[in-house]
Amino acid sequence: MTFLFSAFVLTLLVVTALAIVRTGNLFVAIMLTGIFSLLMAVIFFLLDAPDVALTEATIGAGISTVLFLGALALTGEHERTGSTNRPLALVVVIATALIVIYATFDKPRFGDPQAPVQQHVAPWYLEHTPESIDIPNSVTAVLGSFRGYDTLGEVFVVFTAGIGVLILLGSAPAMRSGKDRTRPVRSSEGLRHYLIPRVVGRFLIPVILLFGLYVQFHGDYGPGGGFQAGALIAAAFILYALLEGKEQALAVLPRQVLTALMVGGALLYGGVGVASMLLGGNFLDYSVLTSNPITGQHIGLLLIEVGVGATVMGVLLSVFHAFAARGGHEKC
Amino acid sequence: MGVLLDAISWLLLSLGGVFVFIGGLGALRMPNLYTRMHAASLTDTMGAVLIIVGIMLQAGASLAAIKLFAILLFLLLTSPTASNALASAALLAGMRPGEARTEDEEPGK
Amino acid sequence: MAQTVTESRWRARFSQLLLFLMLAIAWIFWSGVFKPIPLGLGVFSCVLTVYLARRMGYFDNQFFTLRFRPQLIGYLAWLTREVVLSSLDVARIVLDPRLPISPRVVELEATAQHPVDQVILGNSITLTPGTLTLDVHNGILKVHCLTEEGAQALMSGEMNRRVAALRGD
Amino acid sequence: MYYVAIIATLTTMALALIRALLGPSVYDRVLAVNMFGTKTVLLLSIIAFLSGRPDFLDLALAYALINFIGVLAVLEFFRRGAIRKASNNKAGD
Repeated sequence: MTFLFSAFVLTLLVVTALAIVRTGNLFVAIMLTGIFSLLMAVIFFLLDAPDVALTEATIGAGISTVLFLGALALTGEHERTGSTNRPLALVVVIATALIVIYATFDKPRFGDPQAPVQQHVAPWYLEHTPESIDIPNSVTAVLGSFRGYDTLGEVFVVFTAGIGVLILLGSAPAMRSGKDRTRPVRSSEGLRHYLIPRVVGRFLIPVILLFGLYVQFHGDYGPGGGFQAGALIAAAFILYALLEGKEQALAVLPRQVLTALMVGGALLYGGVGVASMLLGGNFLDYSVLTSNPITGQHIGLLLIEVGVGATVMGVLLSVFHAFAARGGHEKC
Repeated sequence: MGVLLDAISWLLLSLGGVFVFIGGLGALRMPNLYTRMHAASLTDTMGAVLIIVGIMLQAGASLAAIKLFAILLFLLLTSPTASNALASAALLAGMRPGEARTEDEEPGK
Repeated sequence: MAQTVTESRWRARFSQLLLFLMLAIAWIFWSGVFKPIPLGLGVFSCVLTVYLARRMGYFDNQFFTLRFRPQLIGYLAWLTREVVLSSLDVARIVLDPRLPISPRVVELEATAQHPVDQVILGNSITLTPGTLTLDVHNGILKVHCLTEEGAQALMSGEMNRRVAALRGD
Repeated sequence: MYYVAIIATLTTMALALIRALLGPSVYDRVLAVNMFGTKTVLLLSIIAFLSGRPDFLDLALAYALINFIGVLAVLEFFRRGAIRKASNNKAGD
């Protein structure tokens, strides 16, 4: 039955993807991308990967639409039909697709117990999670501890992406510095005149914040962790910025704080690694952090997850504000 | 008692499925945006309530039931809000509710 | 003057405590893990959320009065009945091959004065299939109705009156 | 019996997708995305329960909480567009 459902959802996914390629209206493409993301989350869920599905949910449900719309406000509505060589592009795509399809013939069948991945590392991780880390969610154990290097790399990828966007957009229309924060905020900002979104949004913001923190600290027990939590908390602040205007949002969390979160998170992650080296272990070997290796693992995981969350949240909000600052420039 | 509870929950789940489907059908059949939103709200309220209450009966008194209740509560808060925001956006762009059909128009131009 | 300042500060403190308690209850029900470290983190999270809410200006004015009103239960029961009845109506319309709709827009003046009550009214109208709140402005609700009968039922003002009665105490 | 609800939800997702493809206006597409979001919440709740792991309900909860931010962003986008258009018209006079 799961197979049938997956096949159906995958079909919808292909239809959506084709429609995204076909449409010339970029706004429509953004909306279809939202549907694509929802379908991806369902697929991940059906394939029993709730951690990934939660990431897709938190990023795809709100934030990516907001960021895409922010980018769209800076450009035109319509795709420019370029003078590119279409037949050549088609040939390249078809050739690549054929190669990829050919390569899949060598892959083991879906869920095959004899597949190499089920024989070597995966059982080792599952076996050693209870005895050396002792947390219920082995995905977090693998991400945070066994393969801590990879996650560190991912954090720096996010960090670099954030820096890149800030270099491209960040120097835009000078935001007012902290001194003249007392200037009255323009009343035209945000959705203040829309009573229903404003009241419901105000009610939900603390709930979303708390849920984000819950996801942050419960990565050990269920799906979740720093990436998803960072996105959820960023979503709460983006909601606030939409409702009350971006200047009000910047007064709550100034740019300097966002930059500090972005840098501090990455530094915290690396710092835990260095600390474990200084205490006589390997880089990112949390067992040496305290006298009891398992407690050390718990503390190490907690700290690096906080680092991941801070970086992700800082980057997402900085990017959002960079776009919003550009978009707001034209109208005044 | 258990059998009765199962029967009720199955009835609710099936009814919820029917309402969700009718709502989807209505969103296709209705002539313009605002009338389609009425059909969509059918799936958002009746469909969602019936299905989630159906699962809640299966869950019994557990943390899962409370989480499901939270999901239902937030759905019932956010979905009318989203509908209202969408209707406001459409009104803002000058889409008149009275028109029988709405043409494909470009946003923000 | 000084007295009112301290009074409003106490009221703000009380609201903060109430928000903290609500968040703590939510945390316990979501988490279901009763070990010292997660519980400690829970307390930390709730405090952080209340702090951020304060920075966002949640307690500066009395926009939200966190107060349980017993009338709410009666209202919810009535609303459920309305939703079920109008859902059946809309379902019948959708399944009818002739699609008998007569859409129209009506304007309804909210009897309730408080913005939160007006939002409750607006969202109740949207939740009821067949009626859709387009806009709320200065206490006037612009409502799109799927059928003529729906518009008349709305204008008879039953829901309006019940929402206005919510705050009466 | 979960399957009835799952199949109905999936079918409605397909119907919503058709609405998203047909349009005709951009708002119809936003409506379709919104419908899709609610259907995803329902689907995830059912599957989480069907597969016997209710702690996965966190996902549905996350969607239920933040899915409407996208629609609010759409409203803000059009509001800004309308303001920009108005100020351009004024400048043109």
